[in-house]
Amino acid sequence: MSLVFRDLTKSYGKLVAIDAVSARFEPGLVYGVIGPNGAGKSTLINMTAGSYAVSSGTIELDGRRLDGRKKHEISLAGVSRTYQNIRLFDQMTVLENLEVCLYPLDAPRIWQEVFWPPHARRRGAERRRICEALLADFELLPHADKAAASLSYGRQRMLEIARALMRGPRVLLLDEPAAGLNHAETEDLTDRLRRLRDPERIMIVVEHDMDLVMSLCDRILVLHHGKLLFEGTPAEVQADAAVQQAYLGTHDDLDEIRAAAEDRRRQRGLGPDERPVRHHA
Amino acid sequence: MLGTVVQQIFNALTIGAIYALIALGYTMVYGVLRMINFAHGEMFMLGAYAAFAGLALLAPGLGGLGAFVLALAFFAAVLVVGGVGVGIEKLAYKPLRASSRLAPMLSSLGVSLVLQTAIQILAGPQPQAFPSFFPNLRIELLGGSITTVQIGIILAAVLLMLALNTLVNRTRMGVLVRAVSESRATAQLLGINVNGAISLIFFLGPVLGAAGGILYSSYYGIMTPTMGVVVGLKAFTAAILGGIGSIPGAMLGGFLLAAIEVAGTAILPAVTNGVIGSEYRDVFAFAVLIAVLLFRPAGILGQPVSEETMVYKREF
Amino acid sequence: GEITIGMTGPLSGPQAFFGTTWHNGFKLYVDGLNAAGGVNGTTVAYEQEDDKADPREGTLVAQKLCDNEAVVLGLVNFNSGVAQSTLPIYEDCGLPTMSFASNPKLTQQGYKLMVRPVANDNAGALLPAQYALKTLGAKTAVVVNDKQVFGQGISEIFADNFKKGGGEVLSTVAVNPTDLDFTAVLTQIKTQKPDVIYLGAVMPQLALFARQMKDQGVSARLIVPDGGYTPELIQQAGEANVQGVITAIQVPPMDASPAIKAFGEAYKAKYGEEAGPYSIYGYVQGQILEQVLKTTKGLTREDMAAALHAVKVDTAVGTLEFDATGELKVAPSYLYEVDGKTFKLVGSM
Amino acid sequence: MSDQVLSAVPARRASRVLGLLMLLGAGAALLAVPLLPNYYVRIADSLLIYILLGMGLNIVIGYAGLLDLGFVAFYAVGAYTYALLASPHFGLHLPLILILPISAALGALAGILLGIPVLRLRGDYLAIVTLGFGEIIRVLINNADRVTNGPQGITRLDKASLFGLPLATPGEIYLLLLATCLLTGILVWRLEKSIIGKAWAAIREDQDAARGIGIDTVRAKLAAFAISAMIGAITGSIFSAFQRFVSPESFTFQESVLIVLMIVIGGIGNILGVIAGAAVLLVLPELLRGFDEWRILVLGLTMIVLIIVRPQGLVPRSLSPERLLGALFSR
Amino acid sequence: MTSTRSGPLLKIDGVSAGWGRTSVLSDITLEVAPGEIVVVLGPNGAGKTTLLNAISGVARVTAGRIQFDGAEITGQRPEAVIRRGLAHCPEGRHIFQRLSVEENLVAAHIGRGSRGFEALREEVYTLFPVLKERRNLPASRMSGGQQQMLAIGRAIMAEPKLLMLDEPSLGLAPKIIHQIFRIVLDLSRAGIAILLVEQNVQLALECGDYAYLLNAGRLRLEGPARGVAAQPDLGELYLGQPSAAPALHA
Ligand SMILES: Nc1ncnc2c1ncn2[C@@H]1O[C@H](COP(=O)(O)OP(=O)(O)OP(=O)(O)O)[C@@H](O)[C@H]1O
Ligand SMILES: Nc1ncnc2c1ncn2[C@@H]1O[C@H](COP(=O)(O)OP(=O)(O)OP(=O)(O)O)[C@@H](O)[C@H]1O
Ligand SMILES: CC(C)C[C@H](N)C(=O)O
Ligand SMILES: [Mg+2]
Ligand SMILES: [Mg+2]
Repeated sequence: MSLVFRDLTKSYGKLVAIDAVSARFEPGLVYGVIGPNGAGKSTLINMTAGSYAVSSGTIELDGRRLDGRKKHEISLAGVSRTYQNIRLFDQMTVLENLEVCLYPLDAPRIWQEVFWPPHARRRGAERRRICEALLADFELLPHADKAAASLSYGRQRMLEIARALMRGPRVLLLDEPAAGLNHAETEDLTDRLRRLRDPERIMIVVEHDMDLVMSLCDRILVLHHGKLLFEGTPAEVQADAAVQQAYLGTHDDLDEIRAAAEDRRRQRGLGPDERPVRHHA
Repeated sequence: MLGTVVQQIFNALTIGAIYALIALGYTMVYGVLRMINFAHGEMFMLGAYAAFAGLALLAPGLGGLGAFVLALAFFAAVLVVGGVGVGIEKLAYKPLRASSRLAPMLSSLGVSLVLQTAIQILAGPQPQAFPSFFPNLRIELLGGSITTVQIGIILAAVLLMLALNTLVNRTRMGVLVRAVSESRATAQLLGINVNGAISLIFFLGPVLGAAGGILYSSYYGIMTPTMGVVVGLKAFTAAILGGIGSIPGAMLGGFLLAAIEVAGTAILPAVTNGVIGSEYRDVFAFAVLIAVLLFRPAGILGQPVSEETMVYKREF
Repeated sequence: GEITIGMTGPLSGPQAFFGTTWHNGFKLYVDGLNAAGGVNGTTVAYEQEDDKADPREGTLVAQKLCDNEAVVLGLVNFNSGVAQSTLPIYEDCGLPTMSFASNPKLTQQGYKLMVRPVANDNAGALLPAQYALKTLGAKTAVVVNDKQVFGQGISEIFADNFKKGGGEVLSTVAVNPTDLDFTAVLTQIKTQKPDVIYLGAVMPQLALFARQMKDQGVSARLIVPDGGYTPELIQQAGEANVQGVITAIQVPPMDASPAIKAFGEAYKAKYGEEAGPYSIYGYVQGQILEQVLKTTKGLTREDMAAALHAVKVDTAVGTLEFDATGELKVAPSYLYEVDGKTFKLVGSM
Repeated sequence: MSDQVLSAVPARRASRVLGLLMLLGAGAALLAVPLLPNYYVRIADSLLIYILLGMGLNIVIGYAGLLDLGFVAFYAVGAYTYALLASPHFGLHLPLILILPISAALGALAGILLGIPVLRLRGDYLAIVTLGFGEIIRVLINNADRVTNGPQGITRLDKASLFGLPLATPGEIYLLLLATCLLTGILVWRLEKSIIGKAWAAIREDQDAARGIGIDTVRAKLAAFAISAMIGAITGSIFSAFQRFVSPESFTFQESVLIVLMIVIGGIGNILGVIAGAAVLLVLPELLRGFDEWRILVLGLTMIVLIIVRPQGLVPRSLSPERLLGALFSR
Repeated sequence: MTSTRSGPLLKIDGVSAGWGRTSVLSDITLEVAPGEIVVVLGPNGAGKTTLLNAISGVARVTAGRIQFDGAEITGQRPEAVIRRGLAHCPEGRHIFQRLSVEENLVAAHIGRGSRGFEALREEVYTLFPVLKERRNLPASRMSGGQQQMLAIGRAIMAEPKLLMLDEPSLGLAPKIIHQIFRIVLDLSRAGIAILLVEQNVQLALECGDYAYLLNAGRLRLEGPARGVAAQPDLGELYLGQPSAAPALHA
């Protein structure tokens, strides 16, 4: 009952984006995937979700091969994802963005829906209820009838996550869900994701926001140049020198910036109180 | 037998050169605006009519033309058509830049209709003889024969293609055009004069089309208000076959399409013992096109768009 | 009283020239008729409609004429394709027509109200076949057609006649109606070395084909149908490239008789240009109309139809009368050969 | 607040009556069209045929976002189905009621046949391949002389009848077309509102994301192609029963483009838009009859101006049949 | 009140702006002095991006004036604004994916560059050696961080007097974020004024001279960066709902 990568490899011509990665993900746990830009995190997600073909190696879910299958089959097998760059159905309403996820379930009975209005009405109401519950959960209910594209960035992110949750996925893949969110919103998101934990569910989160990753994830995989550099608990990851060197940056970095900023200020000869703080309204 | 083959190759090269020349215009406009410019065939038609009118103006009676007058008339005609192209862009396409991609495409259909009818009204609807100015000598070569005009057409097309390719891939202007083609909004944010770049494209494309029209009309000795329609469609097919947006692709597509057509006319009936005659030429051509696109969905030299390539939905 | 004649034909698009000049010939005659006070006091008005040579457009126009009560006779259908879709409409509304489309099948479908005051393609393709075999001594032919109603129809008839007369048809080749380039086809034909090539198509393809034949060094004689009987053929193909090209048409030479000559001059005086290839038939149809008006019992569609089918009239192209199907009993047809800048009459029937 | 509620009740009843009256009036007007001179009835017939075609094509272009430039092929399939099965050509004289399902099935089959090779293609590549498909069908019809009688077309098709009612005059055909239009309109509208309509919309908006949420885009697209082709084919059969003559000339690429234009000018993905677009593109040229060349010029200019002024189409997307009905019955 | 600073490079006075018919910003007044690093903060949807777009002429300004380098630029087209010496590094990078790294720089240089291309390019390559390494690679092949560097490099090609950076750290690895901030400081030292929109509040205020806080399209707070950082109710202001009170300069 788990998601397994065996010697997973993805290459673009000469460039090897994922290099023989083997890993095992167990239900009930939240996995963080971190690594420098270009390390291959998104590639990993894209391969799992079937967006990219696997160059070699295998992906198995519950012992069944996922690689080589079509994207929608993988989705139906219970793998759901969000995208690094939000991809909603822009001109559809928020509600429709969710409703359409039920299409695979209703497709076999589509003619009933077209030709038998009472059935359509019943089923439509049912769908609406399911979706509205989820929307309410994500505080999106007031926006249900707006076009998805007209939502603010943060809400679009939430909607995308909500969409990924329709049909209760076994594997939830989130690619940088906190990108572009501010601190407070990120904390909100972290709480929300925490609530999505489920004993049946494997959650994999790719993220650069260390606060989120460290507080949310049970285990963290560090990718570097397509290779699995390290795997461990948040504490282990934070303590690992190689990870710091490759990815996190050190406290020295921060100190350096502070020093440089101070230096610059001095150079400009400006005191701290040049312009007063003003509250508006 | 060999003579026939050589001859068919010459035939294909000539038609292919014309297709290619027009396909280049399609590809350029498409490359920058992602728009199928259905009025491009009419630029080709306008080129012939403008040249004809220019000659009539410059040398009434069309007798005793000096090479200079000829060159002047053609040059002027090509420039005028370039200007018309720029004007059309401003009037009929520019207001639609923010709309769906279908809107400018259909606007261009309207433009093509208007231009055709305008010329029908101005110059009469029936075909007209186009004087042939270039010395049309027959040269026997490898068992086939080719005329000087044919050689001229092939050379002109190849040279223009090479020049354009260099322009787009080797010069700053090329970078400009490609940058604008990828994202107008970003180009603007870098201080690039986007409208200028688009005007340039809508000048160059029609100029190539017009040049093609003049060559074509002097080769066939005829011009008609609707001559752009079929050739335009062919050239568009060629551009797609080669991979729309790619300059060498347009060239390749043009020659390939011509080769397929000639093969459809010459080989198909021979191979099938007349069961499938030359009337199936277009079926054959489209079948090849579909087959090619099945294996290369973005044309032979086109850049395939990968599944997950980012589509920025919000331009800022 | 006044009657209205419905006129349809291609007045815009590539075939507009044919349609307009044909109609002009008719109008010329009718204007003269009206100026003379009409026939027995009946003057003639006309409603002219553009069918764009398009069958669908044709049906709308036909219905429009049908609906107009004042219209008692139609001068309709230049194109056989249009005629196929409009003749049933005229038949349904009882409007008698003089049809100008030349496909032989049109009269074989049992339409009661139409007549065709012009030779059909059977005649148009018989004369050239006989001429090729007997006068030119041709043994072999290649038949090319544009896969259109007219082009394919007439070229099949030519092929039949040619074979019946003892000739051999080496191959039948089809081209696209929109093609302007025939080099590939010609290169193939050249290898078969036919004596004559029959090209069932319309302008400007006739001219382009002739020109490219010369470019490709194909030495066979080219025979084309009526669409080629126009100075444009010589202009567009280039004089040197069309010498000896043969064309068959229902139209006598413009200097064949004093009447025709006079018509040509009157036409030029009125419209400021030479008469078109079919203008004389417009004129002849005017003459038929005059006779119909002279003989008709009344001015209803029914009466007009009866008079039209029974008409016998001396016209600029000879005495015309119709058989039961509406076909001319004797249909004049002529054969011309390009000679210098003009068409020289080489045969007739 | 409560005042409003109170006074709203009789007002609503009044507007309901008014709405019903308006609806009845519109229905009566539609039914009265055959009383007009036949020329107008014929224009109305044409209009309804194009509306039908537009509604069919709209499924592929407007709902699923696939630019199909070869739609006329399905129209041709339907037209020739009738021509071959109900004419002296093969001596078959099947009744319309039998031909319609056959032609629907053949149309759907053709739709799937076209659909399969083009599924992988996008945007303009799809457009050119569908265009090619349309041309292939036309050229095949034009060349298969023995079956289709080639360019000469098939003449003297049977006069149609349905349940003993003759369908020959423009007026009778009008009623058949009107009924077909109504049924098709309802079908298309139900499809759009149902979950498959949403699946199509998702494919249109972002095909890859649509696959990502489990939509089998291949099947959904094939369904779109098949249903739209079916409507095209049925329309073709009625057209040929009406015209009683078919020839390849009626099925050119220009015809496909005309239908696309109607959809776009009217408002893509919008049933009412199709009606508006067809009206503009068919009625305007009739109004301008007698201006010869100028009318095409005016038509072209109108097209450009309409697209520039309303690039999203004459009818706004929000104006749907249910809105319209809603507006009629409550105020 | 802003007396001690030499004449502002960018002066925004009572500007309202938006997209199409929707209005996003109202009555914004803001200044950037030469060489200064000014930080704009605010929650999602506050209008930060809209502000930068209004300045560079992409968004529509409906009221107020914008002056840059002594000239009025309100309502001018982006290319005109950019040519005056203002560079805008947009949210989400927007590099030309199909151009090579170096061609991206060329494109930027066409837009505005006055000095020779080579010299400027070398400057960029010195700042970002990794770009030089990949100069001939299509930009699409670069990782997020590298793309961000390229976007900044492109802005530098315009030799700006003022560089506007819209969330340059978005989607970047922590280590790279540090690098970006170092670069911002370096650029500032070279005399380029910077208008920085950031979600990374702590670091931004650390580096900035002056800060503005936007919420729901209005200015809520402004002051020296460190003062703002020390502001006790910063978090509250950040999240606070827009108040009905309209006056900006009470
Ligand atoms: N379609 C593609 N074609 C070629 N190379 C690609 C493609 N997609 C990704 N790459 C390359 O593969 C490597 C891994 O990219 P990936 O997007 O997985 O990185 P990432 O870890 O998600 O980085 P980031 O944190 O910046 O999102 C990068 O070097 C990238 O340039
Ligand atoms: N191009 C655009 N077209 C229409 N509306 C837009 C556009 N860009 C932004 N908006 C709207 O303007 C408002 C402010 O958005 P803006 O992007 O300026 O916020 P922001 O402060 O930059 O937020 P973030 O931190 O998410 O980037 C939002 O409601 C947004 O939906
Ligand atoms: C153009 C003409 C030759 C037309 C021909 N008379 C026909 O019946 O179609
Ligand atoms: Mg990534
Ligand atoms: Mg922003």
